[in-house]
Amino acid sequence: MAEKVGVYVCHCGSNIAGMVDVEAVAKWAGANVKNVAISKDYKFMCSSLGQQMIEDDIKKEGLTRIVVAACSPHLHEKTFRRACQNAGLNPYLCQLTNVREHVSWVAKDKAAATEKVKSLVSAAVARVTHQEPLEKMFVKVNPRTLVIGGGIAGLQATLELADAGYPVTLIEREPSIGGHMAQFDKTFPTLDCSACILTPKMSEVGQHENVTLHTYAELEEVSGSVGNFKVKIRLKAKMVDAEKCTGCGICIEKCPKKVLDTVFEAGMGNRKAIYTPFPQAVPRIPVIDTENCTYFTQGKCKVCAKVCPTEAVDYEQKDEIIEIEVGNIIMATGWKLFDCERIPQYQYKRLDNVYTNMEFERLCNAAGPTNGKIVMRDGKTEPKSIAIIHCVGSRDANFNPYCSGVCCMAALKFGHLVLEKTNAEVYSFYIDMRAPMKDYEEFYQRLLTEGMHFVRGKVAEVNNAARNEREGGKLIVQYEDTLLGKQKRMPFDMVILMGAIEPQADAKELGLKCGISCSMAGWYTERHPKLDPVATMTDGIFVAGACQGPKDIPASVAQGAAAAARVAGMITKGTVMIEPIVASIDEEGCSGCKICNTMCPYNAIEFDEEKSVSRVITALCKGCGTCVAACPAGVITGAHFNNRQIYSEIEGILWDAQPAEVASG
Amino acid sequence: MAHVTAIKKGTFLEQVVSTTPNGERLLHCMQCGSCGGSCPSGGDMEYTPRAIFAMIQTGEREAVLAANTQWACVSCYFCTTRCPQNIPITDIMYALKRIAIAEGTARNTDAPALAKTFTDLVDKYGRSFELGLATRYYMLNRPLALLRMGPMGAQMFTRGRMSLTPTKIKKIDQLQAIIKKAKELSGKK
Amino acid sequence: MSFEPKIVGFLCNWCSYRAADLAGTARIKYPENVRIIRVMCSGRVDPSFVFKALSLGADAVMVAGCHPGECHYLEQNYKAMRRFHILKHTLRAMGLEEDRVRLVWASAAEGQLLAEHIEKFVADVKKLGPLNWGHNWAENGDRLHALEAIVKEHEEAMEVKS
Amino acid sequence: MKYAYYPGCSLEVNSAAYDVSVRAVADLLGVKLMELDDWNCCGATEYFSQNELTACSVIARNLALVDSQYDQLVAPCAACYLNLAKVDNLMTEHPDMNRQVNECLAAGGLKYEPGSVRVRHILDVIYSDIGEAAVRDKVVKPLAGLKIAPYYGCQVVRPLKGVDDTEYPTKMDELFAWLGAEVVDFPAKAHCCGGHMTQISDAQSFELIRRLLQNAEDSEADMILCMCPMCQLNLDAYQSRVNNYFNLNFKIPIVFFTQMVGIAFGIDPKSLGFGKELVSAMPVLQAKLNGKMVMA
Amino acid sequence: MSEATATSAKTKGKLAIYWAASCGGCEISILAIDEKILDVGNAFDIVMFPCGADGKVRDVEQMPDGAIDVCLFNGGIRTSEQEYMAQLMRRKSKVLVAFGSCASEGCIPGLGNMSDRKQIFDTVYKEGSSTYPVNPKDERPQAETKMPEGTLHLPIFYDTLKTLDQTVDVDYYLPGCPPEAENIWKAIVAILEGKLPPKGSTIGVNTTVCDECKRTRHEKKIKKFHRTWQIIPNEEECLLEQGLLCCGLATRAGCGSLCPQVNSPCIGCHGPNDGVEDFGARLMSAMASVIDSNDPEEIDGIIKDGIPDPVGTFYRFSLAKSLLRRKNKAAIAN
Repeated sequence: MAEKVGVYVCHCGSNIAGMVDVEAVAKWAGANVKNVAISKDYKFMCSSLGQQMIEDDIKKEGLTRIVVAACSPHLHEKTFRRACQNAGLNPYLCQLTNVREHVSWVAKDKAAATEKVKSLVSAAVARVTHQEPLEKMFVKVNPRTLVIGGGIAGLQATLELADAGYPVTLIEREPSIGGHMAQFDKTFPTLDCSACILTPKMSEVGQHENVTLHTYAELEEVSGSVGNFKVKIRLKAKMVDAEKCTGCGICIEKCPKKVLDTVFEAGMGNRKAIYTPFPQAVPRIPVIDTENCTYFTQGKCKVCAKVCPTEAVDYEQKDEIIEIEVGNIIMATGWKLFDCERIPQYQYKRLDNVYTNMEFERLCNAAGPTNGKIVMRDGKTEPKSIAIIHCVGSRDANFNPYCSGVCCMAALKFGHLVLEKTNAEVYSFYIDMRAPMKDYEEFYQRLLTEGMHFVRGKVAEVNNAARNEREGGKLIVQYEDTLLGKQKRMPFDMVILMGAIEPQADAKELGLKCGISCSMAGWYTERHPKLDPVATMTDGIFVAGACQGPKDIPASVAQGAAAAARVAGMITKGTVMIEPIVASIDEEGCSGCKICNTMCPYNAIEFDEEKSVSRVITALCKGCGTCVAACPAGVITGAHFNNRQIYSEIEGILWDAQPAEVASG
Repeated sequence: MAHVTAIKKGTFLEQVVSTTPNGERLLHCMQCGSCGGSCPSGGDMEYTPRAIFAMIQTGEREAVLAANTQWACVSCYFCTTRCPQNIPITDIMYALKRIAIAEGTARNTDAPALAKTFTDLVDKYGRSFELGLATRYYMLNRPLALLRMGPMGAQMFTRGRMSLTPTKIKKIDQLQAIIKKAKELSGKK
Repeated sequence: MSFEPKIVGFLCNWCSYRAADLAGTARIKYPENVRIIRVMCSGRVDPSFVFKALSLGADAVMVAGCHPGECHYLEQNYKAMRRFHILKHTLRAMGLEEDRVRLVWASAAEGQLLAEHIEKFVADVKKLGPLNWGHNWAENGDRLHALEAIVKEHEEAMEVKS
Repeated sequence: MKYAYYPGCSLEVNSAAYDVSVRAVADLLGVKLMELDDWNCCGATEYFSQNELTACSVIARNLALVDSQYDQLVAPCAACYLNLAKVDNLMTEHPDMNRQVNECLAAGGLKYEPGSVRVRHILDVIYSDIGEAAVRDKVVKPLAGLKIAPYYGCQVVRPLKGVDDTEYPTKMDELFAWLGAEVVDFPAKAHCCGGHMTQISDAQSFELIRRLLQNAEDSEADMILCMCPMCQLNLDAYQSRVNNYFNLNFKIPIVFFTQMVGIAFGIDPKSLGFGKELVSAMPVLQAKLNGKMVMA
Repeated sequence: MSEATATSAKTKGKLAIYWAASCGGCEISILAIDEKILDVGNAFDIVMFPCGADGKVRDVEQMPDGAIDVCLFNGGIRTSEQEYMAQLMRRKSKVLVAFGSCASEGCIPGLGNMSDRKQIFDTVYKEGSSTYPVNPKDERPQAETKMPEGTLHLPIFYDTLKTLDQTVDVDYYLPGCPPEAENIWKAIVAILEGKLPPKGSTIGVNTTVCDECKRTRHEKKIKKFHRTWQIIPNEEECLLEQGLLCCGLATRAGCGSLCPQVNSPCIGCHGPNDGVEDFGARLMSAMASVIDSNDPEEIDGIIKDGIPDPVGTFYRFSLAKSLLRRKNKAAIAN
């Protein structure tokens, strides 16, 4: 049966009509394009009158297919599908072809633009006649949410959801929640104590009736899709039975093995082989670091087991994999510090008194290895001069082109702490001082008056090749004072490198497990950088905090709360719609060659061993069509983008370029 | 290369960028000063490279070509490897030297004369000839310095480190043909 | 009139199609020669789409997707890349100029880049001239003549009453 | 192991010690260096400041002369090394440059395919291709008790990355550790000697030389080892003038690193070119190496 | 249906078997139905079978249109005479079957589409070792030769081999090079019984060789393609997984996976499944998809090293039927 296609060419005011002869296109389509029953042009197709016109024509003229030549489908596809639906036509029998963004706004020549529109209309008509009615699918949303990462963003998201009455599972790979914020002493610009504001949140999470907390746990595998994810979590063996442990801490106290703590103490202090990262850890259950524990490395010791009053130490404990079901996932996996050794001219690790920002955080921290005393590596000498070097590994095409955002403020905070705690002179070497958020500029002004020195210039090198007495034994910072246009050298006792904030080393790998992508730099890609900053391209997966880009504490907290709000919305609604643009396999024709199974990154194609055929799990399919293109037997169909539809579109789009002569006849 | 189109034709900036391989990186300069800080001759420069870049961008052609910056450059490449924007700074210095020599705007330096004397000898023999270079260059440009060089030159002789005659390569014609062609081609540009 | 190539562009829904949208929104001008077909992913592009377009008279084909490693569907553009290489290998053997099919990457933010790719591609195809693949199938002029000669020879025998 | 060898002009005369010691050491290590027939000057930095295409073409002639049986060309001089490698890179990355340079080469009946010759520095060859075991194997006179300051200079380690760290190179340090020497921490090890600036400005160049000598002395080094003829010349031949200029009294021998490798391998000092340095190395060698060193 | 019904058919139909550009294997395959050929003889009058029975073109020409019940036409169309015969047989037959790979897809003669007439003639009449001493003046066949007795005609030779359906309307296709005797018999029975599928169908099953292949298979990832002489494949596992370019995964089943059974990769003679527009494209797409690399240079290397002749690999049987049909004439050296 021949289809009756209605073609509607939009003027979009003068947006399209200014560059395309829309009337001519409409006339041409009506007269020349096969299956076109009606062809019209109209001022604004997306207006209610435009939509009404389509609805009326469907009803009155019995149109079976609709083509609208207007703007991008990303803008108005839904609008015209809705109009069709209102008129009783399946919405997937409507095709919107983009003649504004792709033609009128980019074209230079009206005649050529008009011809291009003709070919796009011809393609759309050819395609739409082969389109098939599709039904939208709805799935239920599991109210439980998985939050990955127990830093401040993850904690905030967890609490928002838990307080709203929804169950949350929070996983954290370290033995305690708290994240980087737990390592800090003070927070800018208010200078309130980090622990004072963080620890109450940590214990709230630890005790919340709606929160299931797994520390020392990592994500193993995610399957399923929005509403119904299945998640496998590896609970790493703590070697301590959480049920029996009271958190008394005597095992830690008695453990004879000291280990350099490169995580929480950033290499500035020690911990024991059985440990909690810090005293206020949540949960308070210690873990045994089996790589360093004497019992595990040498076969004897067992002091911890001997002293434990509840017999909680269990050397036989093994990693355990649990499986949970959740409706949504919030990624709050945070960041890692740039490896400052990668910039050899700053001599980190080669010269003793060059520090990273995280090392200096611990040095300042009242609960840190020096009890908050700012001293040099010898552990006793107070520095008389300190240089703070900005942009170490950020704003640098050799490492990370982006600005880490928070380091300028952190440098000001360091400056303040140095001036408060010591008599040292403190210099900040910056390229641009960035202080854009609330009260930040004021903080900068405050440091100007507190006596911190500011030099505009990226430090060229830190060296110990003294040229004179004054430089002898010092760390010499060589730079250009760009405001004076002069090269200078200045000797210091201590240098602090403001290392860049980088994505976690395994960010890409974890993203792949969850089905979300990363930017070139490795930050998780949000659905829209401005209008949808917490959702991702994968429905049901949200991002919060610095895993999406460098962020300070207030921004991380805000994003954690925002992600939680989005998830809460989904849970409240109860169901979620899934596009019916999915692949399907004709089992009759499938010979079980297993080409397609490897193709799908979402594991949406299962193999039925008994029948020796592959089958698409519709709920998991995202509709990319890669398996369709791969199927050697041609028995996989991609709904709404099947071969017939695309071939027709190609035929239509080349309507004016048919081969000059076909040999037969 | 896509962004080169943003440079206005006929400007000094365009001249510098188009004569330096990867010169368009210059547009990324953020005036951080790591070049000026790194330079072993930084203290002797009237303008640091960073300042020169700002001047190129604003079209201060005369001042840039008269500056001693490019002549103070010792080709140590510290600025280049440290530049956070991957600007080929040393190569830009060469470009500035070329432009200045071509336009005769170099002042207060004997570097162009040294370069000319050196390459004339290579053009002629195919290899460098130090005694020739020393005598010709110093006689013409730094006669007093030649006197101070005396004792050192004598020591070099006695230790067999200076030759009285130049070495000429066998196929000097071939080299000269190549050089001739190169000059011809670059003349066309 | 100068040669205006007809080019079919297969653009992925998430990156390149949106890059083309962005080029429009930003009013970046580029030649009208590329006619865009939207596919969900560059991984959907089957070599037969390219053959189809070329056999139907396209002078060139462009396939555009997200940058490698940034696919909306995680890694499907790598599959597009693999297919594209095998496709080019075959097309070379079929005597098609290397440059008539091109795979480019443009993210949703790279409207400018996509426009540049198109501009460059159109210019390069113009240099190659028209493809006109259908002409390959035409036989030389004496085919009809020869057929007629056979018919004529057999004419007498064919005179049968039905 | 076979390599094509490009000595460069300096090694012909003013730094013959480098040439003879490179050849002697290579020979002992089983490295065959076949000198490029009829090579020409690399132009140092001088062509580049006049005409880029001429500079590249003059250099490319040498690359084009490499016989097809060699795919690696060893250049001990830092400027030669950089120029050869840089032009190969330029031609590889910029098709336009490749076309033009080859047009010039064609005028001399030559042709060069970018990437077909890998340019190497002798330090990298000894360190990477020969390696620790083979080097240690040849040591007959360990340099125990000798404190050396390894001086890398600029153009071998910058701007091309790959031979060693661009800021704090260590391959020479390691090599001399294998030979038993005490390698001092020499923070200025990759700083600039002033290059051709000695020919142009005393004030500027002498200060650069002073800094290096000062830093070596502060590090208590017995001698500075060079891997570039220009560095050796500036630090050695100008040492007395620097002393006069600043009223100082440096007396630090400056020799090529291959000369000291040769010593450790038991080659006699004369055939390594000792005696050509202006600040004599013999007193140090005799004092530190148990008085065993005698000039033949 | 029993064989008895076939043989006891009362009214005898008329059967024609014609060959155009093909090797003769199809005819041998027909004869290989063994004694059943007698049943065919019982059921049909064979009116035309140039290599098996007597029958003149003239006789066929004199038949009324549609007088032949079934024509099994094998071979592609390479000359004007073949084109004429295709038209004739079409006109005279009720059912025209493109019999075997050549008629359906062009098959090996179709690979001649990588050349043109001139190149083929050069090879045959000039460069061929057998013709060289015989043809010193480099003479070529002429369509017309004037002789004192009058003008002599030879069919003209085309640049491009066409499939039967690119020449005339075709009712059914029978795949295979040659079609297996068993399948031929099944098709004949179906015709006799009038149990034919819709017009345009390929008579046979609509799955691929993998369906009949007993080898074990896993998810596929390939780092290197081998040619058959380079490795001795394991007899248990999927040949493609071992790096052999086995076409079985895209090729219509029905042969009982003949080649893989004897440890040799399927070469694709049965053509594609229903609805596939371009057999080679399907193969290419599938094989490229499982190349185990994301690095463009490595991918290129794997492809170029492993598949030196992509057209001969992917289009060994189907070049003439493919979307592009032939090599670009402009690129054929003169």
